[in-house]
Order: sequence, then structure tokens, then C-alpha cells
Amino acid sequence: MGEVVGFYVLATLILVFAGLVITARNTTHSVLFLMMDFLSVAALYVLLGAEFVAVIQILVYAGGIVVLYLFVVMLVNLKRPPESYRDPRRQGKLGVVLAAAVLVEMVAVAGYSRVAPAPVAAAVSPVVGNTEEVGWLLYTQYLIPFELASMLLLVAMVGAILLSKREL
Amino acid sequence: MDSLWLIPLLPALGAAVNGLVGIRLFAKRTAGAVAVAAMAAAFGLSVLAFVRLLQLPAGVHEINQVLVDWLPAMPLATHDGPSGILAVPWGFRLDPLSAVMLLVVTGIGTIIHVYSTAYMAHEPRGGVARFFCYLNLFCFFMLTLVLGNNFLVMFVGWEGVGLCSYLLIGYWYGKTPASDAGRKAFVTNRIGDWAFLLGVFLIFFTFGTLDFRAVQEAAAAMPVEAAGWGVLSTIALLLFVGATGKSAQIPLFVWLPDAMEGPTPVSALIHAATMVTAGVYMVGRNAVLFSQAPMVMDTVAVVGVLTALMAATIALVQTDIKRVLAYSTVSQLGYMFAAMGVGAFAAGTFHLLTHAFFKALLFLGSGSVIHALAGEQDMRRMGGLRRRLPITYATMLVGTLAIAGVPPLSGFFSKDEILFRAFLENRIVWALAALTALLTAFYMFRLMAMTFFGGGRGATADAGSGRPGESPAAMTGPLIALAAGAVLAGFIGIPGALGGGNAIEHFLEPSFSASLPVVPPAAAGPDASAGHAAGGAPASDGLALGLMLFSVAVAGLGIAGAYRVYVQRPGLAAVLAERFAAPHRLLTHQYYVDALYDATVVNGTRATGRALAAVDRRVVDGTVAGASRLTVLGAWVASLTDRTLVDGLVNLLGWVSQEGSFGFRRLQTGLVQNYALLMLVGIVLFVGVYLVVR
Amino acid sequence: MITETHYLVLSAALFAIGVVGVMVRRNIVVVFMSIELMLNAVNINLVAYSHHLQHTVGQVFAVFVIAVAAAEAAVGLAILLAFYRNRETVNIDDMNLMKW
Amino acid sequence: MVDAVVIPLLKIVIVLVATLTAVSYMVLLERKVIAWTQARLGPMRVGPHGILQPIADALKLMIKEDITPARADRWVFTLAPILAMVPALIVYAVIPFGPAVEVFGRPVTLYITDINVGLLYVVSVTSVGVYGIILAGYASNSKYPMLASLRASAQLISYEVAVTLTLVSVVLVAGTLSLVGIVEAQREAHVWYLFAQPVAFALIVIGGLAETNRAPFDMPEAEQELTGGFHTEYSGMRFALFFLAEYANMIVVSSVATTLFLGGYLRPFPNVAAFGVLDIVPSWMWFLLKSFAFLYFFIWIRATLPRYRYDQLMRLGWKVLIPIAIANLVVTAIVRVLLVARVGADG
Repeated sequence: MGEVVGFYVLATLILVFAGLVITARNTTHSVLFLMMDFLSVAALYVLLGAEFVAVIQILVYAGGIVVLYLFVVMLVNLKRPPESYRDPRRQGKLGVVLAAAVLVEMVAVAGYSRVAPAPVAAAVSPVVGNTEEVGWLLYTQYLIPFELASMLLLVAMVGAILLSKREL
Repeated sequence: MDSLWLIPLLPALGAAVNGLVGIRLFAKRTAGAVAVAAMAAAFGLSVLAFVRLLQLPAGVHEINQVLVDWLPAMPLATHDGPSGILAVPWGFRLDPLSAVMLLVVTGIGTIIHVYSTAYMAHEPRGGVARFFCYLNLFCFFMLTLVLGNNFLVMFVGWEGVGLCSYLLIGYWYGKTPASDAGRKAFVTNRIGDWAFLLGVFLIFFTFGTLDFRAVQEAAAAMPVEAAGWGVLSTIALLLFVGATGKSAQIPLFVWLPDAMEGPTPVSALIHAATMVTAGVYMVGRNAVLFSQAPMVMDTVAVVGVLTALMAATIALVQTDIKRVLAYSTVSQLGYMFAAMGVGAFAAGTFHLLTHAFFKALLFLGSGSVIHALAGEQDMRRMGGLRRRLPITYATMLVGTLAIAGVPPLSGFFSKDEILFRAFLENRIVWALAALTALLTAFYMFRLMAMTFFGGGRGATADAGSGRPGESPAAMTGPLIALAAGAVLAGFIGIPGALGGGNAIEHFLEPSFSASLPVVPPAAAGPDASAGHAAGGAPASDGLALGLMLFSVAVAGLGIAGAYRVYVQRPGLAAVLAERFAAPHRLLTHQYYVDALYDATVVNGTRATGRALAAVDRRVVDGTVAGASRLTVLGAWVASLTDRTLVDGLVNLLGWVSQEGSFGFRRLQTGLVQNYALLMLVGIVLFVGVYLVVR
Repeated sequence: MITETHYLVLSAALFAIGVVGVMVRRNIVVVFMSIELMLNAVNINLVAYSHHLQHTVGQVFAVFVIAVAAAEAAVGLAILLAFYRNRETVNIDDMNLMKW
Repeated sequence: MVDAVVIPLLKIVIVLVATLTAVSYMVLLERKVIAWTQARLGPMRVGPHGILQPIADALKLMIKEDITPARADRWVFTLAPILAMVPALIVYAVIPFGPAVEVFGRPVTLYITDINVGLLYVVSVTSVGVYGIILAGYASNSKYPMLASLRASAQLISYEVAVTLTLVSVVLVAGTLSLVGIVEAQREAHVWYLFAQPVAFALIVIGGLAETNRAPFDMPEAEQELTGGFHTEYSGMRFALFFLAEYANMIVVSSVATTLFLGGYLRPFPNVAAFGVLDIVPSWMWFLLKSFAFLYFFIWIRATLPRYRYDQLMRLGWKVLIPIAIANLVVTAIVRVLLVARVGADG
């Protein structure tokens, strides 16, 4: 019961905030709605029993990435309106139609997946607790991807610094 | 004995020093001193060698020295079998004949070297060294020629002197006539050399050896070809043709007058005293061989005497002082050949010796005159130099008297000997020779008269301001020395008719006989040529005296004629020239021999050359050009293919790509969202396909 | 009862909203944010299946996605800033230099 | 029902009220302490020794006119103080004030909840707190707040990295993310982590000062440079919210520091029976005493140290604290691995 209510409330919040993100005239408002959206998603993760991912979602997305967006918006949003020019070839409407098609198709796929295969056996993990399991998987089976991700982050950091510095 | 090889080597060293170092570094005086020292030393050694030759025990008449093996032993063969072993040593041989030549070359050469130091004093410094280098080099080759003990070594000298002659005639190579004359001499000599070389080949083919002595022995063993033409005759004829080239006989005499373009000492040394006598020497060296071929002997005599006569007649009308002397030289060489031809080898050689003295004297005297007149050579512009050039006049007068055959000067003895022997052998030859002697006396005194007598003309008349003076001691000294030689040289050959011993003939005898055990001295004349000395000595004393008187009379007649025409009545010469216009023209044009050669040989060669050039241009070049045309055509076709077909394909490909990309590039709008749109289309399609197929 | 299909539909809807944002908005910051929305849709999917299959690996992948998103945001925004500094615009229609 | 709903709701209300009251008196305390430090008396008018001053302040703020600047972004302007306040308050959900106790015969835990990612929760929620500052500066549409908010958010983000890295080393020692678990781990380890992780404690103290924009790192509120800082344009109740949020954050920092390093609600020497007499003081009282000492330390420092320059602040954060934190983490990890290996060998 609580799960159902929680799901529908959160789903509504998520979709509404998402819609507001892409429709808000003010970019700062978009960013705020995005933050709200992410927080809602984090709550959804809690609902799904993924506390670690939820916290990371808040820490990284809400506390990091969105702050970054906010910074950028405040840095670039100072002059003329950003959407003043419109290229005639952009085919925005067709994009919306195609997005709807994608939605329909994916819902159809989701309908098929009702007969999805039986749940696989839970991984044999020596630890209990969501965070511990995630950590255990990250540092054993997915160690190399994990290290690669860290390398990716390092490279991204260096690249971002290089790109945004006015002169080296 | 050991010093024999040094004699040619010394001039060679002098030439090397002057040529390698002197041209750049030596002063004129140094260059001259080096050359003169080399020649003087060679002369000293020659005298020593000559003394040693005289001191040889009886029956031995030669000194041999083999320096080194030149060509190693090399068996040669023809189709008919082995023809002998070709082994040529670099060997020298001194026998009486070569000893005479040796003394002539070194002695007169030394004198002329001394003379040259003064005569060439006005040349540039490097030019003097070059001149003495050539001159020394010439002496080296001449000595090699003389001393060589076989045909090949002789041939080296033979060609070497030709080369030096060419170099020295063209010494003033800046003057076109000089360089032309040098080339003419060289080319003309080549013709003779060609025959000479053929003769050498034939000698080796016939006898299997090239050694003089061996060839003479072998030839003596063969029968005399009195009636039929045989191999000996062929050899002799070929050698004689070679001799005509070197010694300027008919038909190859044309180069010698032109060679007067060279410096006067060169004319004296090479073209009077030494090189031109090489032919005579060669014939004398092969006396035995020639004796076995009587027909060739007759040819030699006729050619010689005809040459003598012709040159003498031409000399009558020449106006260039050196050309007169040149034709005189040709004439005297003809004399020598006539002597050889009649078998009087010793007489010919004797005349060679005396002629070397007085002709060198005459040339040097004329050089003194030219030197005094600052290069003037035309006798018509001379005259009255007797007082201004007393020494020159005196010495030249001695030389003239000698060549004219006035006793007791040297020319008298040698020429008289020849006439005597010719009279014995062949009256026609004698008659022509006597006529020549008359003409000789005439034209030589004409020269003297025009140069030294009468009033001043031309250059001598103009010379009032800078009057010509006597030449320096370095020139007059040699003149005097040669004059002494011209006076005294005859006394070594006083014929028996005058109570003399005819020493030279006895001395030379071994060289002209086949075998070493020589005939007794009593048998005067070339005993080897048996059957020719038919006249016999005992019956000829009176005859000889008569002929002597006759020839003295002839000489006197010539002198008197010349004195009358050119001294007493100076205008008479022109009158005579007008009266005998046709012969005069013939003579002034040297019998049109040069013109004839030009018309036939020279122009023929040129025409052939042009024809060949035309063939080359038309046929050979045409073929090449045709081939290149074909190549060009092929390349054009290939390029056409390349342009149209290959390039067309490539261009088509490029055009298709270009036009296609013009269409496709519309897809690339630069709008990120259009790309995302396409991506989305792809997603929709893929998922759609998945949904349908599943 | 909430099945995984519910989550999938939610995820699909969120994804579609993100697609629409990418397609129609011209402010490149908003476009970036729409991409983040799509990434979140994916994450919802992953976590939902993780829950459904009782296997943590889905969450692991969600963590990876978040890491990649962070990197993408950092570099993308840095590029955006550099571009803005040169062109004084964040309009995606002005960024059309990279074409024929 | 009671256990599931009523007791948690009661706990929440108690914590909220207590926190807000504490914050109010925190302000008074600070004014008094600084005044004493400077040989003044501080507030003396309202109540004896100014003891009622916070109530007067609250009333003043509530009845003051609430001004919104003309060109301000109205919604965001209102949202900003809320976004500042909410994270500061909800962090209290995981702060353990004491262990389970018997209340009216019913076992009650003296904390709202104990989630197994408690520490991460604290970190993530405080990281959201930066929005309030940024949005306040942005929405005011004014120069000084804008600059101040940029400074503040940059400072917060920078020091968040150092603080989080430091916390990881504590987690390594404790072996859990739960705050209660950390406290219990200290009990089992017989030692406060202040002594196990002295470097980490120092880093947390410095980082905590910076995270709460306290002196000597109070750049965002540097009056001399930026007038009032990011809340210059705010007034009335919305200003009060920022004010409360700041002091609430101070209390959060001191609470977390107490929990992590000072043994939380444990009495000193919890394993030594000889000190059993100390149990007269209840556990939650121990917690409050320790936190109070920490807060007093904060005020003390503010009264003592001059302000850092901004570039010095950033240099300290990035070039000193973060490297030290990483080094500390590495050393801790190595020591931990060695200890586990030794224990394994013993077992």
C-alpha cells in the first residue's frame, strides 16, 4: 500500500518536474526543477531499496552536477536571451513526434517484458547490506570498470580545467 | 760504354726540367743555360763515345748497349705458321754511321742551342723555357732515332721528332700560318710514316726480327732482285716512301717550305741539319737491303735528282730568304738521295755531314739577318747589309761558297764525290745533278746579292734611323764555328784523285756492308752491292779530276750569272721574268704542286668528309630522328589514352563523388539536433523492427 | 502492486521527456539537462531491475552511469563555457560551424 | 501504531523544537562570549543578563516587513531560505543523541532513525544546503549577494571534498557508515576516534569551520567587503531562516564531530567500571555537553582569529587539506589492512 502510494506520488513528481525542466522559460528554474527531479528519483531509489544509489544520486547529482549547471547558468545567462535565433531546419516538431513514437515503442516493449525471465539467483555475497553489496561488487567483479571510471573522471577533470581556463 | 744511354737522356732531362719547372719558374737565362748545358754534356759524351769507337780493335765496328727489355718475347704467328718471336729491346748501337749522325746532332745542336739563347731573347719568359724544352726534347728523340738498334726504337725517335717538329713549327701558335704549317708538316709526315710502318711490318713478317744488323744479314743472304719485283723491293719501296715524307722528297716535299714559319734556329736544326736527314740516314742504315733491290735504287736516284732539280728551280724565284734556303735544303736532300740511289752511300752520308754544317750556317746567318731587320724575311726589302753585318756576311759567304761547291770548301768535296759516283752509274742522273749544281750556285748567290749587295731597299733603307747592327756574340759565335766547320768538314773526305785518303768512306764502310769481316779498304765503293761498282777506281782518277774541274766551272758559271743579273744589272731579273713569263709563273707557284694537292687530296678529303657528314646527317640522324618521332608518336598515343581513358575514369570517379557529396552534404546541417533526430529515427526503426520480428 | 513494468513505463516516459527536451530546446544548457534526464531514466530502469531480480549489479551500473554523467557534465559544460567566451551565445542553432 | 508513527513524530517534534531553541540561544551565547572576550557585557536588557534576548529577536524578525527586491526572481527568492533551512534540519534525523532507553516502560531510541548510510546521508544532505546560498545570491539580482554566493558556494564545494575524504578514513576505522554504529565502534575500540584519528579530527574542525562559513573562513559574510553577504537583500522572516540555518549547521557540525570523534553519547571511559559513577549523568546529556564544548570552541575561535583572505582560503582547501586528507586515508587504509591481517592471524 505504502509502496503503491509512494510510487505514484514519486512518479508524478518525477514526470512533472521533468516536464517543467524542459518547459521552463527561465533556465535557472529549469535547473531547480532538475534538482527537484533528482531528489524525487533519489526517493524512488530508496523505495526500491537502493539506499546507496539514492545517496549517491543526491551527493553527486543534486549536490554536484546540478550545482555545476547552476554555476554555468549564472555565468552565461547574463546577456541577450539565449533562444533568440531559430534555425529553420531544426525539425523540432518531428523530434516531438519521434519522441512519442519512442515512448509508445518502449511502453510496448515494457508490456512484453511482463513475461520476463525468472529472477536470477541473487549473487553470492559475503556481506549484507545494500552499500556493502555494491561495494563488494565494485571492488571484485567490476574492479576494472571501476578503475576505468576513475580514470575517466580524472581525464574529465583535467579536460574541464584545460577547457575552462582562460589561458594556461 | 756505359755512357751511351746518357747521351739521349741528358736532353730528355733538360726538356723535363724546362718543361715541368722552367715554364713557370725559370728566367730566360736559366732556361737557356739548362738546355745548353744538357746539349753540351751530350756532345761531350758523344765525342768520348766516338773516340772509343775509333779505339776499338780492328774488325769490331760497333758498340752495343741494351738498356732494358721493352717488349718481352712474344711469339707471333700467321695462317702459314709462326712468323717469329717479337722481342724488342730498348737497345742502342753505335756504329760509324750512327757515330757521324751522333756528332752532327749533338755538335750542331749545341751550337744552335747557344745561338737560340740570343735569338729567342725577345720572347716572353715562359715561351723561352717552352722553346728550349721542345728543342731538348727534339734532340732526345733525334738521338734515340740515331742510336736505336732496331726499327721500333728508331720508329719511336722517328715519330718523336715529328712531334717536336710540329710543336716547334707551331711555336708561335697564335699565328695562323705557323699553326697551319705545323699541321701540314705533321699530316704530310703521317703519310710517309704510314708507309714506313708498313715496311717495318713487312720486315718483321719477312725476317722475323727487327734488329738492323740481323735484317741486313738476312737480306744479304737473299738473291738480288735485279729482274723481278720481290719482297725486298717492296720493303725498300715502303721504307723509301717513309723517307720521302721525313726528308721532303717528291711527292711529299710540300711541308718543308711552309715549316719555315717556325723560329729560324728550328729551321736550322730540324729542317736543315738533322731531322730531314733522318730519311737519308734510314736509307743508309738499310743500305744492304736497298742494294738487293736495284729497281728501287734507281727509283731512289731518279726521285732524288728530280727533287733536287725541281727544288733548285723553285728556289730561283723565291723572295723569302728562308724559303730559298728551304728549297735549297730540299734540293740538297735530293742530292743525297741521288747519291744513295746510285749506291754511293758513303758519299751521301758525307754530303749529309757537310750539308749539315753549311746549311745550318746559312740558316743561322739568315736568322741573324732577320734578327737584325726585326723579323723582315723578304729579300726584295733587303740589300746592302754587307757593311752593317760584316760577320754575318762573311760567314754566310763561306756557307754559300761551300754549297756552291767552290773548292776547297766542304761542299765541293762531298758534291763532287756524288757527281763522280753518279757519272759512273748513271749519266742522266749526273747531268741533272750537274744542272742542279749550276742552279744552286746561281740561286745562292742571288740570295747573297739581294741581301748583302746593292743599295738599301725596303727595311734596310728605312733602317736609317734605327740602323741594324751586328748580332750579339751568342749568335755570331755559332756562325763562326759553323763557318769553320763548313770550311774544314770537307777535308775528311778528300778523294783519292786529289791525293786524299777519303777517310770518311773507309770509316763508314762497315755500316753499309752486310757482314762484319769487311772488305779491304782498297776496294773503294760499296762492295756489298756487288756488280755496281763496275767503273772501278783505278781507271777513274783522271776522270775524277775532269769532273771536278767541270763542277767547279759549273759553280763558277752560276756565281757569275748571279753576279751579273743581281749585282751588275739589277733590272735584268725582272726583264728575264717577263720574257719567260710562263716558266716564271710555274716556278713562283712551285709547279702548282700545292695547288694540285689542294685540289685532289685536300679537297677530296674534304669532299669525302662532307659526303660522310651528309650521310651522317641524312641517314644516321634521320634514322635516329625517325626513331624518336616514333617514340614521340607512341608517347602521344599513350598520353591520349592516359588523358581520355585513365584520367576520364579517375575524373568520373571524382565527379561522381563530388556531385554525390553535393547532395549528401545537405544532411550535414551543423545542427546537433538534426543529427540527434537521425539517431532517433534509427532508434525508432530498430525498436520497431524488434517489436515486429521479436 | 507495483511491478517492474510500472517502473519501466515511468522510465520510458522520463526518457521521452528528455528526448523532447533535446529536440526542441535551443538553450544548450537545457539540452544538457535533458540528457541528464535521459540518463536518470536509464538509472531508474537499472535500479528497478536490480530490485526486481534481487541482484545488486544493476545498482553498480547505476553508479557507473552516475560517474559517466558527472564526467560528461564537467567536460560538456567546460566546452560550453569556452564556446560562450568566444561567441557570446549558448544557442545551439548558432553552433553550426561544423558542416560542409 | 504507537511505535511506528507516534513515537517517531514525537521525536521529530522534540528535535525540531529543541534545535530551534538551541539555535536561538546559540546566538545569545555567541554574543555573550564574544562580549566577554572583548571585556564587554553583551546583551543585558531583555530579561536578567539578557536571557530573553533570543525571544525578542525572534519577535522582531517575525513582525518586520518582508521586502522582496523589485527585479528579483520572486519564486527563487522565496525558495532560497527554505532550501537553506531544510537540509540543515533534516540532518538531525540521523544524529544519535543517545542509545535506546526505557521511557514509560517502552524502549525508545534516542535518535529519529539509524540508516546504514547515515554518514553518507549527512554528507549528501549538507551538500544540498549550498543551493540556498547560491539561489539567494542569484535571486537577489544584486551585485554583492551574487559575489558572496559565488564565493560561498565555491568555498562549500571545495571544503566538502576535504571533509568527505576525511570522513572516509573514519569510516574505514569504524567499518560502518551508520552513526550509531560508529559510536558503538568507539565503545568497542575503548578509545575515542579523536585519539585514533587526530589528523582527521583536525581536518574536520577546520573543514567544519569553513563549511559553516564561520570565522576565520567567513568570507561570504565579510561585512567590510560584501556588506551583509549573500543575504544582504533579505529581511524579516526569510532572513531569520538563513540565520537559523547557519546556526543549525553549526550544531550539525558539532554534533557530527562529537559523534565521530568524541564518542557521541558515551560517557568518558565507557569500559572502565571504576568510572561507573559517571553514569549518573544520562547519555544524551553527555552528548549535549560535548557538543556544547565544541560550539564554544567555535565561538572562541571566532573571537580570536582574523579572517583569511579568499585566495588563501582556497589554497588552504585544495593544496593543504585535500592532500593531507588523502594521505591520512592512505595511511589509515594501510594500517587497517595490517591490523586485520594480524587479527586474522591471531584468530
